[in-house]
Amino acid sequence: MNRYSLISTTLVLIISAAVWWQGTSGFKAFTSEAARRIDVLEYPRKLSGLDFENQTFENINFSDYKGKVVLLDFIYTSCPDICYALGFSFKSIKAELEEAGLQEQIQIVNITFNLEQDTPERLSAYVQRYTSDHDMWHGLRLKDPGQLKQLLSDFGVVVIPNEHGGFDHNAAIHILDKEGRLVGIHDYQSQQQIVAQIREQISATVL
Amino acid sequence: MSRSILFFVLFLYLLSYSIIGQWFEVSMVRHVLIQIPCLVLAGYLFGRKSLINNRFLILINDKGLAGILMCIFIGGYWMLPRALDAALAGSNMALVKYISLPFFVGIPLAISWQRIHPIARAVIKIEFLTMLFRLGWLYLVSPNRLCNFYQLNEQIILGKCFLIIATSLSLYWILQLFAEDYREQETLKKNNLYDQASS
Amino acid sequence: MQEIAWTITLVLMLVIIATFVFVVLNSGQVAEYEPVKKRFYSVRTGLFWVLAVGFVVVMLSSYQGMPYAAQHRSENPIGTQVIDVEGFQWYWKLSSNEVKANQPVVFNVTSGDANHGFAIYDESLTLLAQTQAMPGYINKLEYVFKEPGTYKILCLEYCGMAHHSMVSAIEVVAE
Amino acid sequence: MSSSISVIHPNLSAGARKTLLTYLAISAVVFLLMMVFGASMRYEQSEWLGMGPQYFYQIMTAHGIGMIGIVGLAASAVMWFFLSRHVQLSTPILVANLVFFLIGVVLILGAIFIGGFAAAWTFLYPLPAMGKGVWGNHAAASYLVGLLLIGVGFLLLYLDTARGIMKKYGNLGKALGWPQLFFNSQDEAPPSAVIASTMVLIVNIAGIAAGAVVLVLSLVNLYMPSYELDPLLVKNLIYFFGHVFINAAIYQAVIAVYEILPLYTNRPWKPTKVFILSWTLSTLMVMSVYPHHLLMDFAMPKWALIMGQIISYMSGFPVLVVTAIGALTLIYRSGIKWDVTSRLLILSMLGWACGVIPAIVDGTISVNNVMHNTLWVPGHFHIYLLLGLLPMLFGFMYYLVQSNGNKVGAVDDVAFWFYLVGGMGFVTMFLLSGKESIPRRWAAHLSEWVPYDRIASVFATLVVIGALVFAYRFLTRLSRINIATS
Repeated sequence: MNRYSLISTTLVLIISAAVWWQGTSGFKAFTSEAARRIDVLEYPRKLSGLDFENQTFENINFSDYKGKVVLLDFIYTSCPDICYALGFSFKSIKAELEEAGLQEQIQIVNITFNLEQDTPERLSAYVQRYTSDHDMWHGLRLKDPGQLKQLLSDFGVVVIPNEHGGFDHNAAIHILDKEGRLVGIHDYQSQQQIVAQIREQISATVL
Repeated sequence: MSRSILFFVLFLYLLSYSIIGQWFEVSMVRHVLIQIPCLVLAGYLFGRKSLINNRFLILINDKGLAGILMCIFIGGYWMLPRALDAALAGSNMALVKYISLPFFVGIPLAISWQRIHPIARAVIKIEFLTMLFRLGWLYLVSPNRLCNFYQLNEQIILGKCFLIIATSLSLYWILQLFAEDYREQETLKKNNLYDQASS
Repeated sequence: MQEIAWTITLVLMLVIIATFVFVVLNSGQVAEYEPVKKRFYSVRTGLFWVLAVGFVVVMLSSYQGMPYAAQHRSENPIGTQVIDVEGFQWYWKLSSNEVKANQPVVFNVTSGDANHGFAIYDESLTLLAQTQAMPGYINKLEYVFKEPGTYKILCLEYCGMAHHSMVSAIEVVAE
Repeated sequence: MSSSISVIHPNLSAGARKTLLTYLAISAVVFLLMMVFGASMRYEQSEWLGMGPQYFYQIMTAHGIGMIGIVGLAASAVMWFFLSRHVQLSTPILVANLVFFLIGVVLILGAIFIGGFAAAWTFLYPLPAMGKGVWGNHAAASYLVGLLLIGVGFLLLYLDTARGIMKKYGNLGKALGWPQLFFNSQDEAPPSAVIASTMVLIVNIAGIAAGAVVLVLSLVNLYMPSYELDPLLVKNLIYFFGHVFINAAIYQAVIAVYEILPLYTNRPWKPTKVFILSWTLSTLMVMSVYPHHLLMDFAMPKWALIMGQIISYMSGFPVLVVTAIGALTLIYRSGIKWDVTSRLLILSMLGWACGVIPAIVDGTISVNNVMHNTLWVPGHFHIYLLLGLLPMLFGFMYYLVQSNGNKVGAVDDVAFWFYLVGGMGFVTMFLLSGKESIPRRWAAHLSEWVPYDRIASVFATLVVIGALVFAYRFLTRLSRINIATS
């Protein structure tokens, strides 16, 4: 092997390593969903102050939840499958936290991205599937449809309509800390991790 | 002759790039199985036509090592679901895709493939096949969408396509091992570069 | 069944050993190769046909003894006793531990974790029937217990540290 | 007595010679170690040791994968030695295979004896991820990566044999002797070493590719459990790969018999049409017979299982009708020269032929229903391996040791009889235990079964003593091995 080829091979290896390191967040994230999760873990994300209304027609802003740890997911009420799984997962997390006496410290939130169909009434029925406690569990919709893009990009969520009239979207449980910053994103199956992070956030002191 | 190949290359490149680029990218299958291969093929044909005897490239690409590594690593990067998403999310990465696939995958492949050791060539072929099988299988069993911009059912179709392509390709290569006569090929290629490498 | 298998195996292996011993004992004297070759090759042709005929006979007669009937029918006949079996590291979960003798039992066998092997042993520790227990699949094993008594369930697929103590029992009562 | 048997290799380079002898020296040591592991499992079942299940299953895992790996290595050395007389093979690749092998072995041994990994060599999904605190995911990953590296090494070796063979014979079909078989070609058929090597490279490249797919996916599953694999598909791939690899080891080692026995009998053993046909059929059957390991997976398609039984039966034909009879024809009234080499090689033919019988019996679905995963199964494959494959490999080692005038002592003859008697007794006890329904892979046996284990342990000791002498002789005579160039 000649000197020039040695140099070029070394260069190729260095550049490739850099591309892969950068492109996989240090060999940790091979999908953009995983990248999103690692990113918020390392850099808690501030969210825009958008205006919502909930299932009981109250005006809601994320700042209303200040002091509580928020569990949040994105849904549409006619979702046939994944949103159910998310819902039941919330229910079971809620039960576990209630057993530990922590129900005062948390807020559960479903945000719809289907603004055309999901009225507060439908959101109310949706929440009713899992609980009758409409204070602790909110179904939210944006008041201004023009802000949807902002909302989704804040969270890094992508929604694409599918051929059955529904949507494909990131199925994950998001955790906001007591300051309203996005600090965690988890698979809905990993209840242990979720509960662990919630406990950690509850015990964290607010600066 | 040479002009028609260059036109074909340009055609492939424009096919992938222009307005129809959008049409490829809305479908995961078309994106992965048509657009990306087209971009690589454009680079490959251009490289075979115009760069294979380039003195400088031969000098810095002894035994095809640098080129084949670049082709593997950069090509491998574009197999990541995350890279596909990135290409769709912002225009910067889209541009990177249009440049890197022909120039950093197709061309290196063209100028290196005949220069690398025949055993390395066979290993790469087999690794490529098993990678297709693995990816196909993973896409079929993954409970989650791997790309945020594509639906789960498209991912499953792509997984099946991978398995079909891998199966057909292995059958084709196996048949080749029984049908062709490699003695004649060896003598024909006597003055080719890679023969020295195998001794 | 085990006795037959053992006897056939022993006899055939002894025939092979005897052939080898015979040839080895007759290896000292030197003879022309061609006639030897001719003789052995005609033996070979004979052996081929003997084996081929044996092959067809055994293949046809063994078709009846295959244990797959329950797996491939859509519904169990009336009167079939059904037991759901699930293997775990390292215990068996059976929906019932009691069955009646002389009536078919179908075991729906699966696993809750790793692969296991579901095997029925009688009181004298003879293996009567078995199937694999695999996560995500149900293997249907049909068996008719002839005699009342206590039968053992043993694990026959390696499944980790306590594989050998993964034992359970079934009580077979008279009709 | 005629003059000594000649060991000739016209073009063996010093580097290749050294590498091959290293292959065999490592093999001799590992054979012995793995036999001690095997014997210690029987001692444990005899209640003579008190190692407990954790060590037992670790040793069981090590014995299984260790033996499969090392016979693969030793057998490929046999193949390389004889094949390189006919085609040009690459010594650097021979070395690379050994390097990959050793790195893999370190990872596997670390996984087992440091990480506590004990999911059996078969690593059936999802057991590697379910160590239940006995082993962790990293130990399982180390095992899988180790196996993958060993696979890569062998892949390089077989690709090189493929390249060498195709360069000389044109393509794989021609190297298998198809022009002679199907087109009545009057050209001389390729030598048996080439035919056998071609068969082996075909099946092993396919096997290793399947193994590489399943190993990587098992690794993905270890760290990302939400990617659930289909356990039945994984099982199919693992048994395909395992079955092919261990069978291929026999088909490589048997080249030693084809090449060496004619020297002892002064009779030629040339590939005939029947010989070529049987190797072509074996190529197909070795790849399609593996479902006979899945006969108790009722969820498998029924046709696959019936095919498993039919091909199990057919696989016996080439061995019994062609190879065994071929060997006997060669010996009968030949005035064969008797020494440890020729005895071992003839024992190997006997072992291979005998192993067919219990294999076919167990491959019968109705028998499998009461025999599968009893000690009958190790019974049948120990006949193949302990009495068939290992004698081929030890025979090859003695062939080299006794090269061109070197002699061995009477102790080697005694060791042969220890090995023969011990081996036969040992495998018979396995079969008898299988008949008595004793399960395989149990760390502790019920008291009813212990007497069988004790008799087996005595026989196992004899085998180990015999093998100890074989290994000792080979290692101490390494430097005196004398390979002539003409």
